[in-house]
Amino acid sequence: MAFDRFQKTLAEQAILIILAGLFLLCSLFVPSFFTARNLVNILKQSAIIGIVAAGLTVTMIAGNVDLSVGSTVAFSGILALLFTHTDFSKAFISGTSEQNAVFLALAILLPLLLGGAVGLFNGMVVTGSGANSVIITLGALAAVRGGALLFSDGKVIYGAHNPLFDAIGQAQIATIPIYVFFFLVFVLLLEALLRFTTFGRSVYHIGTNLKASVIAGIPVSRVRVTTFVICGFAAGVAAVILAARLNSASGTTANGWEFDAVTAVVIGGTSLFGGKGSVLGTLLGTLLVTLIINAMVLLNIPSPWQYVAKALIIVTAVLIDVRTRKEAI
Amino acid sequence: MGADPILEMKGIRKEFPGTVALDGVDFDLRGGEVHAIVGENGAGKSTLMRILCGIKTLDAGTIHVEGVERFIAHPRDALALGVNMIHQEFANFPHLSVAENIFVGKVPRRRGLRWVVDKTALLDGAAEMLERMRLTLDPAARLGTLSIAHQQLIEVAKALSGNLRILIMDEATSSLNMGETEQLFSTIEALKAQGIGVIYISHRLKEVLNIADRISVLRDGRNAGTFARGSFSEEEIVQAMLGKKISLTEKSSGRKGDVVFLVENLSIPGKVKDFSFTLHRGEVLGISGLSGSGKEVIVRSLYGLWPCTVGRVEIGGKPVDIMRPADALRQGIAYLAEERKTLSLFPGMSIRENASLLWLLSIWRRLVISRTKEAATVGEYTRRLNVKMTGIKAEVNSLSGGNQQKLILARLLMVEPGIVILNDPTRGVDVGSKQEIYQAIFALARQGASVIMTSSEIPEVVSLSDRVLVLSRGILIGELSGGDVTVDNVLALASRAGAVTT
Amino acid sequence: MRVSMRAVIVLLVVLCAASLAFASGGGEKAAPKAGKTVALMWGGTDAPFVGPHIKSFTATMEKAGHKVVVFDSKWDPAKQSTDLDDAVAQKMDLICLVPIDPVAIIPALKKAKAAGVPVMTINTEASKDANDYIVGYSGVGSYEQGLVAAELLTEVMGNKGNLAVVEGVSGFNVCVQYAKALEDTFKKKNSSIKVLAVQPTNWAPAEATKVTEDYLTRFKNMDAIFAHDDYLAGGVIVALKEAGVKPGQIKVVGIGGIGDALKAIKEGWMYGTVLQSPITEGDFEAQRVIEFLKTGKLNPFYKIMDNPKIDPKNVANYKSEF
Amino acid sequence: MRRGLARTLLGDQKILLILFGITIVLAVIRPVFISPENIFNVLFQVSINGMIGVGMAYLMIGGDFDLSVGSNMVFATTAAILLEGLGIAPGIVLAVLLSSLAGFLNGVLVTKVKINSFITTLSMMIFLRGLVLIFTDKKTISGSTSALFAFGYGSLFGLIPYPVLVAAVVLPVFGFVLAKSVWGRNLYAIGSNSKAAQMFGINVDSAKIASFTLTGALCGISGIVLLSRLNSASGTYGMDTGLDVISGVLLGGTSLAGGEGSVFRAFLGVLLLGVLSNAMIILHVTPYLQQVVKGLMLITVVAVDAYQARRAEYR
Repeated sequence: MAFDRFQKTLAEQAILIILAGLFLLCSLFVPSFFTARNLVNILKQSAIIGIVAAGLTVTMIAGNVDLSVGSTVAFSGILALLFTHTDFSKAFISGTSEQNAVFLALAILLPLLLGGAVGLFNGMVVTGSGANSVIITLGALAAVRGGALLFSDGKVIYGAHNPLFDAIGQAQIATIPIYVFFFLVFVLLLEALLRFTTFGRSVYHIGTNLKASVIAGIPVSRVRVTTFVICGFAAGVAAVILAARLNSASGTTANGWEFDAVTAVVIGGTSLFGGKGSVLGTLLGTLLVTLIINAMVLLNIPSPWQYVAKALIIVTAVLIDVRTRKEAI
Repeated sequence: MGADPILEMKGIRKEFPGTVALDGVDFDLRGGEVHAIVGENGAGKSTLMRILCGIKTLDAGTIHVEGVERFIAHPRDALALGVNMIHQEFANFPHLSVAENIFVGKVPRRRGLRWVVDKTALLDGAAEMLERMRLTLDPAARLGTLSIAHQQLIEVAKALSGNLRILIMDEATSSLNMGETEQLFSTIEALKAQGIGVIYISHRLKEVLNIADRISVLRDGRNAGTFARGSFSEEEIVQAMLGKKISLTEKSSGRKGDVVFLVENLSIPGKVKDFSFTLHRGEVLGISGLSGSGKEVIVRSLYGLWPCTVGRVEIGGKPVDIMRPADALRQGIAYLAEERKTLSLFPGMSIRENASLLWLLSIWRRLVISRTKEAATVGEYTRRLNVKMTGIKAEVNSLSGGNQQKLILARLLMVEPGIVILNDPTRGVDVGSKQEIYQAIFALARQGASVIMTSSEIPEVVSLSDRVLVLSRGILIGELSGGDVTVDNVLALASRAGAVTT
Repeated sequence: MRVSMRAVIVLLVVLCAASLAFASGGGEKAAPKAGKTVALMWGGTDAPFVGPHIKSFTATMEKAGHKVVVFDSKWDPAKQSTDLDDAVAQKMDLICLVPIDPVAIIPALKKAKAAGVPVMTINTEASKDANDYIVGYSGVGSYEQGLVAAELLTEVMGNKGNLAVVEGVSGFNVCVQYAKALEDTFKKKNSSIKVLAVQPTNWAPAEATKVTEDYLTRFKNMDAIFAHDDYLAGGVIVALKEAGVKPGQIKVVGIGGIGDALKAIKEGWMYGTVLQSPITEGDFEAQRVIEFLKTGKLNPFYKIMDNPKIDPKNVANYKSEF
Repeated sequence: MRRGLARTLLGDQKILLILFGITIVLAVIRPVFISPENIFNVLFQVSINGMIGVGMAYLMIGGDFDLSVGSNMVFATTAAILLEGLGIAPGIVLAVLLSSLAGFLNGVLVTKVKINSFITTLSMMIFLRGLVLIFTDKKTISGSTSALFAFGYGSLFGLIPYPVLVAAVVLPVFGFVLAKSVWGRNLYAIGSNSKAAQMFGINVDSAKIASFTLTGALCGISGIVLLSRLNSASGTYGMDTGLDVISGVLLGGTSLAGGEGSVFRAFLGVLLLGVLSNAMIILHVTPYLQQVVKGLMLITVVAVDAYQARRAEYR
């Protein structure tokens, strides 16, 4: 999907129609699907992974992929919860109240920084060496998860139930958690970044034709690295929210999220080879996947059959999408 | 030459959504003749040939090959009939060896083990083909490592290697220099002798005139006359193509202003040695030479696309350091790359997005794009360069090659550069657009910008440049200016031996 | 920004060197002359239970002057069987193995026995057929744990009502055992407890939350939730809280007895759990190993830790140590 | 075709060098590393991923990849057990055929229906995983201890495990096919420029479908080898196989973009990963660190290789 309206809408409509169709079917035939609570649940269940997927979309439009997001969520989450602990802060300084405030701030900032740092590392290596991002970030996936396990000593890290911190994951507005709103805002922000800024435009140019972008004088390395940083940062954000919501994090947190995220992005119509895609599409893709699972649980389908059904639905969805767009995504 | 045609296409019609690409076109080809097809981009040449090769199917009309009506639905059918095409966009395999490229789709198989490639036969066959084309290349070499020109010649060898009755050459020489072109022509003569029919498509009229036995002109998907050799002048052809007279261009005065760009002792290991020059305001400076002279790498390195060592670089009297394109842009240098498809275009993105690229970068710090201003600027410049399009939101691939090139030129001009570097600005561009591009270049010079240009066509360099620097194997051999700028002088210098010591 | 690859490469090489140095350094614990070397083969070392277990196991062993080498089979039975071959090839004095899969490991065990390297299964039992090839088992009985959990459930549910299960991983041995134990108990007590649904979570609390959210929507009449471990139970409770469910309104039973669970029981969010302390267990098993290294045999062949149930009545007696 | 000759050698040598380096260092500080048992353990460990890696190489050179290999392998194991009733041999053959069918389906979806390999094979991965869970009823099912057993644990001259022998046959054979056969060379052409390949009369779709089917078949064979070792099957087997194999093959220098690579290089990559983890086990590196080291090594090797390749363009 490029920016110019008529191209964009077609591609997005496809997935939108599929989503709408499925939604309608579920509302009609799935017991207690179309209830306020369940709809909120679907949003909740999409939001956190959705933030990761949204960040990943930017990287993928630039023609790269970041498989280390899951590991980053784990590491950042551990970091966040450690810093909510006053006893942890005591390790540095006697935890007086204002110092606790400082540590609360750190609990939120450091995970984001870590995420950004991992992204920066991936970006530097990929752009610097010209290596394939899949293999590089596969390496990062292992390394970061290992790091997380080392750092947490293989234990589960619990939050200190610091009300301010927990609010990030638990405060609600009209029974809707605030992070759901944050998720939607985040998506819109990234979409705007891609659509209306020179940076965003460059992302599409680079994803479409790297050589030509270099010749045109786009600061290619800077832009590509930035896309990785955005992705890592998004993972950091997701980590903070998840940690605040569950108040626990471990080296196994977010195992395999990289897959779910990439799936959502690709279903959302972003090309695996870059140049095409949009964050809104990813939003729809994420909702689609969540909705499928949610519906199947509500239908009380035995879990093994859920696998089979999920697979079939994903293929069909993408198939319809491909057909409407007359091109393999 | 055989009198009765080996190919007859009658009443060929092809519609694409919205346009009629071909409207009842007739075309015939005799064995052992070269029949050229000329016409503006979008006149239908390529479509006609694609139909003949089975890449596209016709809506109406008949194709007779050697008197038998044939239905060509798939490339395989065409190949089976001995119809081979040398494609304008490279249809080659950079990862494969020269030999495998030549025999792709028809590799020799081992006797006994049909499913196994006969490596020796492959290499020998390839060596033989290369021999026939007087190319001294290693059949086992990886194609990607060869020069564009050699890759193009391999395309020809590819066609020769198969069962060949009809050879279609679509812009086969667009990336060849004169020497290589001569070589190709001698190959064509050999083919004629074997009674093979050649369909020759090129925008280089001069070539067409001296290779073709007959020339058919297409305009807007219809026949616009067929001329036998010697029965016409270049102007007539051009007129037939455009359907109107065009004034061939006059070089701009070439009065020099002060020095805007100075380069001393530019060296590129193994390619160029101590190349120095000055560029004056309002001047068109040509850099010429045979292939391997290093002219391309020089212009690339001037724009920061190729690592080089430089003694001194000054722009407007101030020393500058150009390490990469961004630096060059900041110094007001714009660059037009030689390969349109791979190095300049962003297929799948809109005309707007393709055009406004540099303009946006030039205001990089003003982050948010003002779509209205963008549209306005794009509109203005595309009008100025007379880019024919349905609208700036259309996909860039919907434009003809010539218009694409004009669009890219517009992209450069939008940032009002002080220095414009043009690397083969009219490669694969039709006559009409060529003229418009020339006009734009002169206009640029008149407005006080300076132009550095190089081209695979020496005549083009000559007809555009006020001054020409001639290189031979990486060494600056001489400089021609004013009246001395003639094709013969350039060739004379270019073929003089220089030696690069690294 | 220009990425200087040289810098990046230097950075990478430094990182590699550092971690390698750290690795070999961290890995090397010079064992005293007399000390024996024992392999501790966990299915995977990333699970929260495993970290503390390895720590206490190793601590006890090193106190006794022995050396422990930890294996990680990434929860892949195939890898575990080849890892066992590795351990055998390294001529360990004893191999303590946590079978990922009760059956898949048997052939490898045979081979180990053939090679004369003793293997003791710990923490999780292999299938009975394995007994000819191992020197003994010590740890907990997953099935027995399941029975205790089932007991907790029946007593809190009054032997009737609707139960939803938040499963670890479908097909994972422990989960299979739990399911079996529940089934048997309910049959024995011919209770009318109905299992509404079983949904896997990949042992991820976040998944447990999702699943519970959907359960709450789906089943208006859900009386209790059985989470396959306390970490999952934690995820369950998050969902309950968010849905505005009152503590105790839906009874939650888990397994493990982790700090958060004890807290939850005190607050009424959980009804009960089954204690399985990685620390005590690690020590318990290490003691058995030391015994074996001294005497060359294990008796009894089986030694299973008891898994006391923790419920509101006795929760005060337990302090959160992990 | 290969990259420029010099660089091919360099590329391969780099991995070989690392392999030699590790071997020598380990041989000195941990002699057990070069004990025959250990060597053949490593070879066995890489034999399964190696065989699947062959198929993956075919796919990636043609410009595709397959995430479903792990599930497909277990699928074969399960099928073989369930079909034991028909007698061992027929059961095995059928199981391998079923896996090949799954691969074939992947191929059809990718080429004819034009769904990209990621979505196609990801779905196939989930789908087969589901089938296995259904057939095994979420438990571990075991085969009647059978002749397979003798195979899985038997070894030639009591030294070379039979599974290794299988790989030792499969790899060279399909290495040769890829390097020399018309099909193989066509794959290189397709991966290099699939539009052009079509244009010059190469049957792109059937070539790709063939590679997918081959991968499926190799998964089937690996599944049988697995069965001969574990004599059981459950939905939890082979979870990471897909990514492990892909990273091995990538490490070997076969690009995801297609057009370059070879079975030999794919195997080198898989082997390096295998040797690396074995070395770290023998060095008694704690598991968490193993991951970190492995990841960083992967990044460094690939990055340096790519960097040199890029530098070479300016010559």
